[in-house]
Amino acid sequence: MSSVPLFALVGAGLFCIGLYALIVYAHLLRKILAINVMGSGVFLVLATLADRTVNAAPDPVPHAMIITGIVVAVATTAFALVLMLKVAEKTGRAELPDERTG
Amino acid sequence: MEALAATVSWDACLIVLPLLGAIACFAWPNAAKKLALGTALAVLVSIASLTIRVTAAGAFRHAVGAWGAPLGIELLVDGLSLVMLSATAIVGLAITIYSAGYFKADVSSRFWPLWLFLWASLNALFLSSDIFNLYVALELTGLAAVTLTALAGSADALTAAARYLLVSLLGSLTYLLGVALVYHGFGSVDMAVLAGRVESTPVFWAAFSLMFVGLALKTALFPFHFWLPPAHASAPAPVSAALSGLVIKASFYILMRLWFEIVPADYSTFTNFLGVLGAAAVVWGGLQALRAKRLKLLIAYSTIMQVGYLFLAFPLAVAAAWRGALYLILSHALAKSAMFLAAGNILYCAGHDRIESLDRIAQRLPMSLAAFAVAGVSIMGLPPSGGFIAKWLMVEAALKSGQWWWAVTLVLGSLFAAAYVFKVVGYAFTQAEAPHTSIDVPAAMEWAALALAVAAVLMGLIAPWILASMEIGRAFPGAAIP
Amino acid sequence: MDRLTLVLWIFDSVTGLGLLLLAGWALASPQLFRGIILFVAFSLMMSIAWVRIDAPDVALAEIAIGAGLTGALLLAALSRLGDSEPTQESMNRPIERSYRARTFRSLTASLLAAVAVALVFLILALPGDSEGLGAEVAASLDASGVSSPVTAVLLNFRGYDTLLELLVLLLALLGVWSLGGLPAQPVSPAVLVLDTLARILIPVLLLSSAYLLWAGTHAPGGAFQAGAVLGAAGVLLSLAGWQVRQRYTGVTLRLLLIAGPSLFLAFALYTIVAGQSLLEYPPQRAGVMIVLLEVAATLSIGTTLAALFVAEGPRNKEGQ
Amino acid sequence: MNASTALPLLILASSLLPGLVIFFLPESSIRIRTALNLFGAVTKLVLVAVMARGVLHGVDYEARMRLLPDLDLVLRADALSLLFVSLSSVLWLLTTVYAIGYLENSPHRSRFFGFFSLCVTATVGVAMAGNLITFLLFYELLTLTTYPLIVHRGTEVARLAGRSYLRYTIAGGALLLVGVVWLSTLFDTLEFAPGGFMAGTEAASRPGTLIVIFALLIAGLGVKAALVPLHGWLPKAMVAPAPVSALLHAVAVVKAGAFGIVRVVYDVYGIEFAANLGVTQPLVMVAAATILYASVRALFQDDLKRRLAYSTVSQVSYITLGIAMVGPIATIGGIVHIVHQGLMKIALFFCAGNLAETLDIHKVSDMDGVAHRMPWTMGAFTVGAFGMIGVPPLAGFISKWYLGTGALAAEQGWIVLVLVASSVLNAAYFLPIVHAAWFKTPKGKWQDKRDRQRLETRWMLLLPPMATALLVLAVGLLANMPLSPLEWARLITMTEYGP
Repeated sequence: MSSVPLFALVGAGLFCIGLYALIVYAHLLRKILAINVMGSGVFLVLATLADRTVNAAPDPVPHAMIITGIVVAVATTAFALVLMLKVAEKTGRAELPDERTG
Repeated sequence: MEALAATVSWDACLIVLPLLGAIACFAWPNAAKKLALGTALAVLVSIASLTIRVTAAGAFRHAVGAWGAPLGIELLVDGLSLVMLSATAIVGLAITIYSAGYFKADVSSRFWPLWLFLWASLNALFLSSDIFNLYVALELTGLAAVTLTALAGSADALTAAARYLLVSLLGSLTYLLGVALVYHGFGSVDMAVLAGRVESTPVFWAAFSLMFVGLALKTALFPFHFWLPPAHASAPAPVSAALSGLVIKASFYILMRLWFEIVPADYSTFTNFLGVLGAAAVVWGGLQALRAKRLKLLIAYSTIMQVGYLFLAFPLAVAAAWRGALYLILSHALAKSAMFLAAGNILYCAGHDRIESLDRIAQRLPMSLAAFAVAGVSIMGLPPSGGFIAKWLMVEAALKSGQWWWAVTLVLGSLFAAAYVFKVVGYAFTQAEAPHTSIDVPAAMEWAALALAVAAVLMGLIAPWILASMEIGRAFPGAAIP
Repeated sequence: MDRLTLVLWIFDSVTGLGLLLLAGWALASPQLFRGIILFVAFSLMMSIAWVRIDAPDVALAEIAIGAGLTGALLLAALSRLGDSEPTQESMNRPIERSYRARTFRSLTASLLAAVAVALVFLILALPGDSEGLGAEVAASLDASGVSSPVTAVLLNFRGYDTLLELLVLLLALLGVWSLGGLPAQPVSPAVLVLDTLARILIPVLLLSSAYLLWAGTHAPGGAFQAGAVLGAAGVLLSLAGWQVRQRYTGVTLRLLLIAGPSLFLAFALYTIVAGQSLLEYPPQRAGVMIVLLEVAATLSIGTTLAALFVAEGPRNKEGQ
Repeated sequence: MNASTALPLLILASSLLPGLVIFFLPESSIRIRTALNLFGAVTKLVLVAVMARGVLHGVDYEARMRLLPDLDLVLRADALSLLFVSLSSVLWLLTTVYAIGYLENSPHRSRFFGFFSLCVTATVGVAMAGNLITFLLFYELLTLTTYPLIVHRGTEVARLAGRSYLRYTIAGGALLLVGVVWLSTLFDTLEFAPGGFMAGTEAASRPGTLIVIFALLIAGLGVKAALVPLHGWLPKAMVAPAPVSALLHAVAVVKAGAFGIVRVVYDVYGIEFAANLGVTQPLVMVAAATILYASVRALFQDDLKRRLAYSTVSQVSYITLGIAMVGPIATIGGIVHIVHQGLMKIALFFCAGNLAETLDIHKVSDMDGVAHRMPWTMGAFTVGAFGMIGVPPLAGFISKWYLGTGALAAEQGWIVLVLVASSVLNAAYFLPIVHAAWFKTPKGKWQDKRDRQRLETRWMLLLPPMATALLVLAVGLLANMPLSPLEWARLITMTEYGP
């Protein structure tokens, strides 16, 4: 399949877009979204390249790894969101101080 | 019984037992303290048995699920992992004993399962030989560390925890991207298999750079250190001890493993760059520690400085330097934990840790101040402490390889360390006005801090044994000392 | 290039471009609410991509977890954030426009663009003939006890990863609870509609969960997807204003949460004491054991995900 | 473990263990603490006597422990270490007695005596160190254990003095460390040996490197030995309680520095090798400059302890001067001065402490007529001061005689001028004190203090200065008797220069 590496390239793009947002935006919710986008990018790179050999079943190992990664991502996202709410509750804003250092 | 002891895989016990302990603590919060202490002892027995086995029979690999690499995951038990596991066990035991007195009832029931999770994940990490499994272990470690940091509950702690979480996730994702490229470049995630396949191609170096950046973030190498001081300074004291003493070492350990096992050759531009970052960390951490107004912040900056030392081993590139770095990891684990525990006692007693008001507290807690000072001996690298052995080995490596400027950095670091340690210790002797109202500190908490500190100093006296142990199964790379 | 290939290539390109655009749009959206909706759309499109790269298991996981649960979590968090942050403007504060801030942003952007270009070149440079572990998995599949390769990897070949991953999930919940949990979600006004919907959907979800679990041994599906669907059922119930009876929120809840990890660990402990390799299945009983583990894992995953959504602290006092 | 291994360890333990126990004693258990202190000090003295006897009979005392794969920690008793060990154990006993009397009723005595014992342990360790790394270990331990003694009073001045002390000594320690590590990369051994371990080795052909290392080592040691310009901490450290000052000046810190210089010049480089490298002459110059500069500074100090401090700076450099002049006679003078300066200076500090403790006198200008109130103390002071000036037959005379004749023998006549000038200056800053104390009419507030006791002050304060003053007299009078410090110094010099 000639199109296969394409999604790997998209994955790399997603990683960089997510990283940019993580660095530039101050709001924690946006940062959490950014981390998720980055994660998707990494998973795409991991999976896409598993499928390069023509006429053979795709390599299941990366798929299993991605499922692992997706579960880890949802777990950390859930925790991060609650942490964000607690930060907002204590400080009045869902942001981190001195953003520029990050 | 003996037959059982011979067949039991103690390495797996180091992972499974604390996990079971964590779950049991979660299921029966009322018994959590006893369960945790029991788990700590069980882990200690396991590490002792494992040490005996490895010392007698050498390093070995453990194929999880009996599949073996590259299909399955393998655990690797050699001197390097053994040394890390032992340090974790010793510091872990002290933290467990300390925490039994430190936390109030309501926080206590939340603390124990999280702490045992952290301990288990560190053990899992030090045992793994599979770079994807290491990713999962890293996530587990990071998440446990963040939840523990947030346990303090203050605005500072929550903000620091949020920042720490984001950095930690960013670090693991970057690392994972590197893993993805390695897998696709070389078709395996097992280090031993990769060692045979990896070539010095652009793909490999890109993958390694990604993994490196991810791990350096988690290790808080300058300039990725920004998240560390607030997190380590605002976490509960026993947590700070674990974070500074153990958690940041975990990512550095992976870095060391990768460097030893699969990185094909040394590139001096790259390693010199790492050395420069390390030197910058030494200077920056030292200056900030001197400026710090709060004790725990000072200790946190000291950690940044000590991390800087570790990265000097890359440009030194001789086996002695790596031995020194590993020795530093060990002695720093003990000494820094002792410092944080001592600071925790002060905080517990006085309700604050402002350095300029320490004189009022010092009189009430001479043992904790002594623990801080004794740990300081190792942090400063004065003989006969473990820190001294580390510094000796690294300075020797620097002079022997003709790179005297790294020796200057190391010595400069010691001077910084002396300055900030004595900035604190000086207050132990000044005459204080009438002391504040204060809370009595349980004796176990004071003893835990002092015991770790004394261990850090005495560690220097068993150096031949430790040095021989750390290279079981794998000699460190780089030229031997001529 | 035949026509089908061309069509697929165009389809893939559109999907890929769509992913990039949706991601950028979601992150840059001035309103967080819209950002989250766009993110959910992004996740759905991701699952299309997963199908296109022959990863149906991942596609299922992505729909259930990435789009469904993550979306629900994000929206719930946003609605709770509204309580503590009165002004919409402060929350969606436009990004700073000072000279320094702009310089910083453009520097970051150009640096990351360079990284992206480098990554693209590297990916293109990857060897095309790297085989991965497909062949090894296929060779050992018969001995694994299941016929779905992904499940074989997850539960058997790399079962240890999965154990740790279950623990990550549990740890996240512990973390949420250790933060003190959150106050109960305000019941939404549309509760009646939701309630009716829930009454219809819950049985469907439970059924799909069971199906996914059963299918996992030989086809796409498995404990994670099944657990995610189960969790979704819990989320739906919670949204509809259903409350779990107090007597089930103590020990019972805890036991459900730890069922999967505990069974896994008990198995691990057994192999340790028996002097075997860690998590080594007896070949003839591997299939049964994997199903058992999956059932327990599904229950725990579902409960944990639902509990993460509810995010109320544990009710220790009543529980004991 | 046999006796020859155990003895050095026991000597260390005799002060280490009591020290560690004392830390944990409650403030109020005075008797146990006193008993432990005296028991430790007496035990050490006895053990040292046993060891001295053994060394005379040719027993080789050595305890070894592996520190690094290629480095040992070594404790060994040779003639030079025995000289220093004996000095420290004798003076430790006396100082302990003095300190018990001096600190009666003051706070934090457990802490004080704990560190006091550790400090002596470190000194004894320095003395018995058999190689450079062992020396370094105890040298740094000495830094750490004296710091709490200097800041003991807990005042702001004390804190600042402590800080200054640390700045100098920690930096010095760092230089020393670099020097030692560097040497270890060049040579197979770091063990002290008569004649040094350098001559004839491969690395000996790198004079540039060796000179740099020598500078590093001397700079590191010179801090404690208070070589100008590294002496700044010493006058400030005067805020410490009198027994600490006494110990610091006579035995522990400055002497450890001077002793280290002896070790480096003789047992690391070897005197001939060092002379050929051309490093001894600069050392002589520095020592001479220190002697003159510090003597001049001493002239202008009105604070008695500060005057004594500058005097120490000057007198300790006699040791360096003697050993750096290449020649056996001067060397004898330098080495014997390790003992002589210790005895004289400790007597003077005990006396100064007595004046401060009994009559609250701190300034030279308040001392008029004080000898009438405290004749015994001032008697001891006078002996010490005359000794310093070099009046025969006191200890200082012996040292100066050997130094002077040694200088002539080494064909460095100008040093005699330095010695003469120094003696004149010594006289100039000591004689007025002695004169004022004995012959001037009493004045000052101290006269109001009632003389309540039969003795002029507590016996525990009086005995140590008397004893040391007697020793000052004895080592001078009996200099040619067997076992006198001078004879030991001769013995040591013989081994270094060969028969």
